[in-house]
Amino acid sequence: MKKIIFGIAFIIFFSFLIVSAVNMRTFGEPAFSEMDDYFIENAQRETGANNVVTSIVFDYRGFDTLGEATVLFTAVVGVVALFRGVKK
Amino acid sequence: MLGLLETGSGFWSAIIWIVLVLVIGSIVIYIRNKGEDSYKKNTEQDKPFISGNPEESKESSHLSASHIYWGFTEALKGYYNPLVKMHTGNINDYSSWIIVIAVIILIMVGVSG
Amino acid sequence: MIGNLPYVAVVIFIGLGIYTLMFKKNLIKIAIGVVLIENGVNLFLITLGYRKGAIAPIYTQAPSGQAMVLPTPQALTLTSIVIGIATTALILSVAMMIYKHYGTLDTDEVRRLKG
Amino acid sequence: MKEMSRIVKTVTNFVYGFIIIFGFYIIAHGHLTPGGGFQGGAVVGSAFALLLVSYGSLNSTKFLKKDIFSLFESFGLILFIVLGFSGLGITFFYNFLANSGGWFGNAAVIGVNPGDMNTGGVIPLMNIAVGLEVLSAFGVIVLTMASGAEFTKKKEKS
Amino acid sequence: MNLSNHIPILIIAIPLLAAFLVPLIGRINKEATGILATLALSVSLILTIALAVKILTVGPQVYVFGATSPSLTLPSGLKFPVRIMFQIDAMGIFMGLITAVVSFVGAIYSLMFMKQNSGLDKYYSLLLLLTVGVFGMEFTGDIFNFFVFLEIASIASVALISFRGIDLGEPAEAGFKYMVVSSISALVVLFAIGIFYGQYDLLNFAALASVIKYSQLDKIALGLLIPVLAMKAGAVPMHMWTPDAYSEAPAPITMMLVAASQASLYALFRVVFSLYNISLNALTVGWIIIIFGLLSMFIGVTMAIIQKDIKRLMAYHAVSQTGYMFLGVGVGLAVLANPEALKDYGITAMEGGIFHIMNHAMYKGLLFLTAGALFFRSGTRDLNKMGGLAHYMKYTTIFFIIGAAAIAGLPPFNGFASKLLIYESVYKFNPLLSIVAMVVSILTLASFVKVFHSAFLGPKLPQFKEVKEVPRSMVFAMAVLSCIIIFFGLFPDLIVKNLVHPAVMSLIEQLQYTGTVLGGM
Repeated sequence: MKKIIFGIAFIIFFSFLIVSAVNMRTFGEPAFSEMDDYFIENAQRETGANNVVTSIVFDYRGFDTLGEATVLFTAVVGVVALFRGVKK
Repeated sequence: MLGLLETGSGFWSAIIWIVLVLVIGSIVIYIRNKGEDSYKKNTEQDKPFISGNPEESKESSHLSASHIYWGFTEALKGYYNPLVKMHTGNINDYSSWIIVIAVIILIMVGVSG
Repeated sequence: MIGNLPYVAVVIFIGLGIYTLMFKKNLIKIAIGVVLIENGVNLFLITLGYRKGAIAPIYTQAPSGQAMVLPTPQALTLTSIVIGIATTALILSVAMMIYKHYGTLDTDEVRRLKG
Repeated sequence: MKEMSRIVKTVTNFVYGFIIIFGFYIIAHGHLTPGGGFQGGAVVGSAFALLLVSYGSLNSTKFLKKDIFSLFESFGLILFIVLGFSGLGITFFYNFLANSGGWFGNAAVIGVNPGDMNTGGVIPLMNIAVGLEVLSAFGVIVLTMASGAEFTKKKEKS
Repeated sequence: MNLSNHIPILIIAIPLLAAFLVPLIGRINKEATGILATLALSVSLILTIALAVKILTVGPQVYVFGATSPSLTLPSGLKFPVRIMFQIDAMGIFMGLITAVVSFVGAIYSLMFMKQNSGLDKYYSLLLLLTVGVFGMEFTGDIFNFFVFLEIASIASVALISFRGIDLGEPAEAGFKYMVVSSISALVVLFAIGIFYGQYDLLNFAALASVIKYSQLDKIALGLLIPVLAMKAGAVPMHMWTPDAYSEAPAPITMMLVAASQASLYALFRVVFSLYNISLNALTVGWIIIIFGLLSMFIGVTMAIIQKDIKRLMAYHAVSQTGYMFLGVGVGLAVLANPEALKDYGITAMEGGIFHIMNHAMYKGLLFLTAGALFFRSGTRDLNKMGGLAHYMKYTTIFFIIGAAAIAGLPPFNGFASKLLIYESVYKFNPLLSIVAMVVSILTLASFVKVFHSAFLGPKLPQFKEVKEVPRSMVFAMAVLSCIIIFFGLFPDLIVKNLVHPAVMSLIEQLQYTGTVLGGM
């Protein structure tokens, strides 16, 4: 009984996802791209790096990268804390 | 005045409340002190009378948690049994409920326009 | 519609992951389901960044005059991939801990906490 | 995990140096070519994983030390956040070295160019810091989970 | 350099740096780690108070990372921000104050509470990281950065929930469950971020709020964001992870988890009010949130009555109290469309709900700390095994009475003030709702009477002969929260006028939110 309800819910959820996929703008033709065009044009001048992605990762969105490194650090500390006291 | 909270249809002030409680409490204590004066301590007057039975020891008379509100839960069995059965500690159900609620909300938001 | 097939692939990824989370009874399979959803979402972000006939946004010895794909989704995907790695590592270690204490990975057995 | 056959170990001895060098190349050229700190760190971490798998968790802990990895990880993270702090004269994470003429301070040639190592401001330094952090994080995670696997196996026997 | 411009980042960065340093310190001296964590959290508490004063006097603060000036949101000649920024208004700093106080108290409490455990350096590092994650969720103005901090908070909480998993099975189980549900929520949030980005090519809350069109995709994003954020906040029927996680975590961590779930609640309100303000159908979404509130209140409290484990019982009460916040703010949202009803009772209802967030963090934190103190001395969480502990632990008993009276909404404590605001304003919206709220409050009192009777009252039990009062630092931590509760109870008008009302206004007025970034529009 519960399984049937969950199955129906899953099917409806999946159909909603399909709807969102179909309503999405056409693949390969972004409607707006001002922000990314700004990056592509000004990244070299502002950060001096040829790799626009790296200049975004470490300069424009550097704080995200700090958070991401923090996430990795958190996971490491968590794993070590979980297996603490385990003999190597 | 400090401590006066406007609640839209009235006000609430803890200080006034405390003052009122003190006043009423003092009145109650006063009335209680004017009470029965034939009462004497350390006589059999202040012993509990359990219809003649001997008073049982404190340790045995302590009521443990699972017996408190027994009547309440017993009376509401029809409500509690399905509710407790709903709380299966099964991780699949945890994630499935999220999907069910998401579907309901998606439909409501989509229909409401 | 046919232009949106990549998004449909993304949705199928995510749907598979959610199906695994809902109906599979093994903790390791549930971890795999989480990873599936992660990959689907990362694929979604990358797909959003694509621009027809464009090159990677790197100026080093690039063919000149070419359009470049949107760089932001690549940065976001990089971030979310590393976050996914962290999540997977932690979830698998917790599953190992559960196996150590319970001796099983079946979700019907791993439910001492209920009610 | 117990160690694998002699063939695997020979191939590993031959390959892992190249993998590590390739990872460091990706880290160092992150601001010019595809890649960066995370990607290079992941490559180096995969080399450690290869060593661990081929030599087994008991032997490999002789030359892969968890403490040293965690030390390097904290060092990389602290270098990263200190680079963020050092921009605090303007704003946190301000790229105070770019176009300054000093370290990594050359202004990049606008448009398509062959690429100059000495550009990018703090970006190459952050690449190195993050690469250090990621490779040691991978090392710690892999080693810890391997030893934990031994641990859980012992438990289930008893 | 003028540090006063950099307070928003220093609040985050100092605990973060301390979290990176703690493992290194732990190699030298295990005791110093707790001191370092406490110092870092006290510094960030002081900075948070300073920032709160600045915001409530000057106005919302913006901090742009990597720009040439901390307040330069728009590069020259652009209509949209390209960099990550912190955007802290009255609501954000309201939540930030809660987080700062709770984390500071938790660190002090942990000094003695966790002394026996091993791996203390990792514990304090994770505690600092959890604090950083919660702060970031509340301060950030960038939607992807919000996802990153959500993941930091989730992973740190999971590691802390299963911290005792090396010895016991239940903490690992609770950690796994919380990990799975929080990964689902985080990934769904990321999917919604992708939807927004694909439509508008923007990642900034305020810029998105200014251009959002409530198209079909925006509806789907809203329908995906509401349930997962409500789930992180512990709304019925997605609350099942709450008792597991809350009961298995160490007591100070449970207190932090309450703050973390309230940060998700804040994110939900931020999405509904600031992102889609009146563009959405306010009545429908408001009723969705109200129904969440009703279910959470009633089912939470009725499940709490039958619990045997003291921390599970309190966790179900946390669910039930979250319902009050949903109810108050949901009523405010439901009448967002018609201004006179909003002015009549909507704002008051939202004040009650928002004020209840802070009250709940305080008294529920105090109650979890008292439960931790009982566990610390008696070594059990089972109410059936407890009894007569009031003979041995005087201070803990007093603190428990204060907390229980506050959560049950007895005057003159702070729970009564916020609940009164909710009752009277919700009654004008729909009398049935406030009646249910009052019934739930009565049941809350009943179940805490049960806890008080079975844990504290009764004769001295022989197995608790050597039990004595908890150490001084834990008493101090509980006393801080008790003083806050009593102060809020005696002078609620100060808090409502100076903290809560600006927060509600900053939620309701969308133009002010977007204007801080986009400069008027």
